Amino acid sequence: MATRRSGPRFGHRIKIGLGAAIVLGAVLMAILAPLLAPHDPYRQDLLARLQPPVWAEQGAWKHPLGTDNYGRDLLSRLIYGSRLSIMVGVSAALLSAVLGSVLGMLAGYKGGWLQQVIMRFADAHLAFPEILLAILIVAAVGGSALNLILVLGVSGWMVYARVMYNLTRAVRERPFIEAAVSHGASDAYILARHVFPQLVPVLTVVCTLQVAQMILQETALSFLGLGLPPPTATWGNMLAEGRDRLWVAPWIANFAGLAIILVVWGINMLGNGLREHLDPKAKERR
Amino acid sequence: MAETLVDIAGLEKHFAVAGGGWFSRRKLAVRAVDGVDLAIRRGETLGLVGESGCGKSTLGRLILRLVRPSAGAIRFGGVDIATLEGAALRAVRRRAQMIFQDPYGSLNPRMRVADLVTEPLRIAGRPPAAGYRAHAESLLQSVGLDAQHAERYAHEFSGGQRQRIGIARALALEPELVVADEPVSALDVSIRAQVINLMQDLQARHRLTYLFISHDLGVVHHIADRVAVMYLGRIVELAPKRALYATPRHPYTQSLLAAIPAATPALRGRRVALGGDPPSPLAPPPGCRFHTRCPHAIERCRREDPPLQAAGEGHSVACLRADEIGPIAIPLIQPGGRAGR
Amino acid sequence: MIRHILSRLLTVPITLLLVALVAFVILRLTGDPVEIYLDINATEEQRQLLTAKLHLDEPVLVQFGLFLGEVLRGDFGESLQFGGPAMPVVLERLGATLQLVAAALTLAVVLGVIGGIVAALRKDRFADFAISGLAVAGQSMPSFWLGILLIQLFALHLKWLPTSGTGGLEHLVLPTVTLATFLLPNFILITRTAVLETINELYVTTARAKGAGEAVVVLRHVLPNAINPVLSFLGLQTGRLMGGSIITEAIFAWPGVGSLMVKSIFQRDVPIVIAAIFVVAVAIVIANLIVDLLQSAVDPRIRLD
Amino acid sequence: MALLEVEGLRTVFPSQEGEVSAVEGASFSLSEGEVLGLVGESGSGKSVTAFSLMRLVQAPGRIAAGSVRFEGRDLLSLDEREMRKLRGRRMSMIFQEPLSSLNPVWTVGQQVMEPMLLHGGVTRREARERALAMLARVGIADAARRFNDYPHQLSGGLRQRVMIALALVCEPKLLIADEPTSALDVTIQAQILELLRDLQRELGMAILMITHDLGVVAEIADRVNVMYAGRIVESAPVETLFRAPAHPYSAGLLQSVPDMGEERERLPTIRGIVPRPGEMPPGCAFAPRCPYADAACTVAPPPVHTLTDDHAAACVRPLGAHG
Repeated sequence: MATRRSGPRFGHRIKIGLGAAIVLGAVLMAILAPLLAPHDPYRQDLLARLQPPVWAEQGAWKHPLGTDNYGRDLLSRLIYGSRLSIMVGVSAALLSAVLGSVLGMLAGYKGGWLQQVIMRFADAHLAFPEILLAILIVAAVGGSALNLILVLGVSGWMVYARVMYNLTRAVRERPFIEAAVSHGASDAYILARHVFPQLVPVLTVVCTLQVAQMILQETALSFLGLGLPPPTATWGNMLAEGRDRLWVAPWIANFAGLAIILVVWGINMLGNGLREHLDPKAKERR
Repeated sequence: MAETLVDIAGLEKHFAVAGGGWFSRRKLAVRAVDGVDLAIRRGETLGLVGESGCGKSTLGRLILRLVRPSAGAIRFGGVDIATLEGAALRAVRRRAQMIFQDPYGSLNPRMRVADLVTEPLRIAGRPPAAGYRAHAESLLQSVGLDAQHAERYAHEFSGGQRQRIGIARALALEPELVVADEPVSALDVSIRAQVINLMQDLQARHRLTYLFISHDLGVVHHIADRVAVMYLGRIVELAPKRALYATPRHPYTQSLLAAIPAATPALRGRRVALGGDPPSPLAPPPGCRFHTRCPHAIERCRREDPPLQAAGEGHSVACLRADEIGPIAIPLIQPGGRAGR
Repeated sequence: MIRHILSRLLTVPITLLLVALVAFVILRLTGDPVEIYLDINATEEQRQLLTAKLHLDEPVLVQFGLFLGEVLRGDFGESLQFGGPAMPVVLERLGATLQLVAAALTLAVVLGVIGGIVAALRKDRFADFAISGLAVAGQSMPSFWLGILLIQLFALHLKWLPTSGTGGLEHLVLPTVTLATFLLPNFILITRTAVLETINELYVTTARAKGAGEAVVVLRHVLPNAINPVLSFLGLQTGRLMGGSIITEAIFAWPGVGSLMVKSIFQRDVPIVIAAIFVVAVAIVIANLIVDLLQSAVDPRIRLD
Repeated sequence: MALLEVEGLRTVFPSQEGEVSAVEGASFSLSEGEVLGLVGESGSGKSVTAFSLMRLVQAPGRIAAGSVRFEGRDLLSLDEREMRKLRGRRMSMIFQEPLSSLNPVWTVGQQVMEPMLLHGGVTRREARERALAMLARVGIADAARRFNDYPHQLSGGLRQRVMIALALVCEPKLLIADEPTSALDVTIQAQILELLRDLQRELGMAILMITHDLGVVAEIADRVNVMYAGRIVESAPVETLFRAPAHPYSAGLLQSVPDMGEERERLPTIRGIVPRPGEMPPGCAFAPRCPYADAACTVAPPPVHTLTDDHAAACVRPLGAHG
């Protein structure tokens, strides 16, 4: 029974700080892409095909991370690729957050047939692979940034609906809701003043973590050739292109993979840190 | 006799049991309140006692119309509110307020105390003459809290202080009736007395009517003018306090009083414990609901459902054999009084 | 319990109906089937004949009804690539997918549950930080890149394992590991949380107060109660697992339903795609029913409701 | 010789301000077959005391000082394996919430058999027979049928009976009962208290009855320890405590219980609130609320004043001591 400085008490601060730093860096990179990228990401240079990164034997500072099969500068493509991945990820996560939270809150607060319909639908949808649905729809309507946002946004709603539903039901049972009813408050007032504010922390956490999921899904679609059509610079496209050159130029795939894992990991750290920070149980222990 | 504030007749509330499923043919219902007639007089404190699951909390919520009755009438100040809906219902709710059992859960943790206690006024759209902030401070002072406390959040207070905040909030709308649902059960013994005294002071100052719901017969004895005893959705005995404690007529009331732990060691183990558990309110027994546990039950009790009948001045009891059994005095205190100085 | 299972069974047709609706919408979105089936030189007469044969001249609702009828009969139309009916082609590939999914699921559940328990029991110590940290990193890992990394390391550099295709057990290793990492991190974290929540329950203290040792406490009292949230999660993850198998099969050219589906999408072979969707949906539904049964076997409160 | 002797027990929990004592220097003893009430309000340290005796304090809490001698052995120096042999066999514990203290996935019978099987020496058949007999002994009417029921199928009163059965099935010398009737209705509470009283007499065991309810103490205890803010402030035979409490806190507690014998306009109260852990006043923890406190009370924790052989109070000037 040795005394231990309880680690997690400060752990969440580190996670939030580290995660936020990575996320901030990625966002800045996306915004400042034209200033940061050394080359035009789409300019082909067939004489400089498949050049390795600068630290390899034949590498040169002209292309710090080397070039791809068409001689395009990888660093520039990586920097520009962040724009689409982040924009699609954030927009899709926000779209599904709005859809899912409204439906989940309604189902949880109103109950009855509305709840039955919404939640049965969510369960059925949750059982169906979301990536499969996205594949099918993109295959049918074609990949554009807007289509990707819509498809991923719509196919992610039930995650929020489930969480918000359960939470709303729990909040609904809390005595201060009954207190508000006894003061003569209307449903709209109670939802806005008493229910929604209780949901915000969890919504923030889920939304953060979903951005990471959406980025992964977008890159997965691109990887399968169902994302934005080439030559658009996206991390998923770069991975897919790199896969065919693994023997001769493994760096093409690996830099894209590293970029994805770093950003997604940063977002996950931020989300988990926020969850620990906002967890009421953890708070009581402090 | 004082004016009647609340008049309840034939009140029933049956809750359909969730999870009965689409495939079950019989629909189950908890008969939480199952035929209650009761009048609350203006200015009195009516104690409502019974064990968990007897329906006393549901009855309190029916009177505030926080739940919708399945049948029966609730006349509040002469108007039947049993079937009101929408804005009319919300207006009526403001005339009666509730003090909750759980001082932790009944205060929104994200609101400051000043906003908590004045929220009923905001909802009602009745800004106080002095402004919300000043009014919040005077409400807090009236329940014995500091005006500076208005800026804080509920979790910064102890249980007793939170219950004071809850009381201040209930009084914000100057209600005629206050339903107090186990207001001191969650509090420590030394804090309980403070809150009970406060409730009595406020009653005198604001001429409040209390429906005081509790499982604690000791607390009810101190605060109530009249006492109603509930068992499985029914009121089985109703009497002025002194009569109920000195000459209980219903065998259930007698058993309840007998089951209270001794006030002093000298009285220990003198009484017979009531056997068995209360039956499920899903399927109350036929006849008298208490017959499965009643030491005096006879064949007739299994068949006939006894009505609540007069049994003395202001005293009524629902028992077929009340006259045969007669009042039984339960020794509640040691002769010669108690300790302390 | 029977009632519980029956009410769960009732959601099956709802799920499948929704899937049918999605499939039908996609079918219509992909363009005019007449254009796909006939080549450019077809005559107007041929077009009209096919239009009538495919009931494309009927109202949409009728078309959907006819489509449902075909689905119920297992008739998904003729494959463009393979010539014959679509369903048998898909079913032929099902074995390979099931083999991959079963192997990955076993790996993920075994490692996930063990890892989660160890992390929970060593909470806030090194083992917990290591396991939980790896799990969060694993959640952030795009599995297709993991597949590529594994190929580079084990196939290209070390030359221990083949890069793709089927054959002996050695072909199964990399796809299994890749697919398992879709689930493993979540399993670890969910198990850890479930064990931590259970271990503070009063009945665990009761077990200790009886004189039970740590092994008895964990195996007899904590685990049977902690396993239920893990099972619920497993039910929710079957869809994710099937989705993951599509990507994994694409990376390793694994001849399963997933790679068939992706290939058919590019070939515009709609009957195969629709048939594959239904096979996947039915597999998910069956998996969920099995999870339900397992849950009620573990927890008497579900069994005896 | 005393069955249980506790000396200077101190149990601490970490907090942001450093370690906070939940129990501070508790000393008491319990003879064989004696029922000792441990009374206090929430946060007084009475439950932590109980868990400390079983060495079941949940981490990160820990026992920081003191000794616990049970049947002559110092429990705090035993290794965990030796300690396990005592739990459930020589000393048992029951809790406030009978539903959450029973494992939901095992039948009642399995749970009552478990202590016997854990401690060995019986076959499954013997364990089964003894479990059945014990279930019948705690007043479960159709024990054979209930044996295969799960906890959620029983009422609250039956669950607590099952809990008592599994605690007593190995016939321990000491039962630690942590608020065993507080979650129950008053008529069921009376049944359980009567059952505990009967079993205590029959098995000759000692009971440490932890409760906030003075009525429970009056019903069952031989002696009482009153706890306040982690310390034992008074120790007395039960009749003495109710007749002539010496510590102002005990007296205030007794008076603030509504009395059904007399009608009073107002209830006597103890002013103020219990200090939070970590914000303990330097002197007597009760001084800020005490009607008799003066400067002397705020300097140092008060010494234990022995009034008679069996009556002591931790107070600078105990009530009744000066006439």
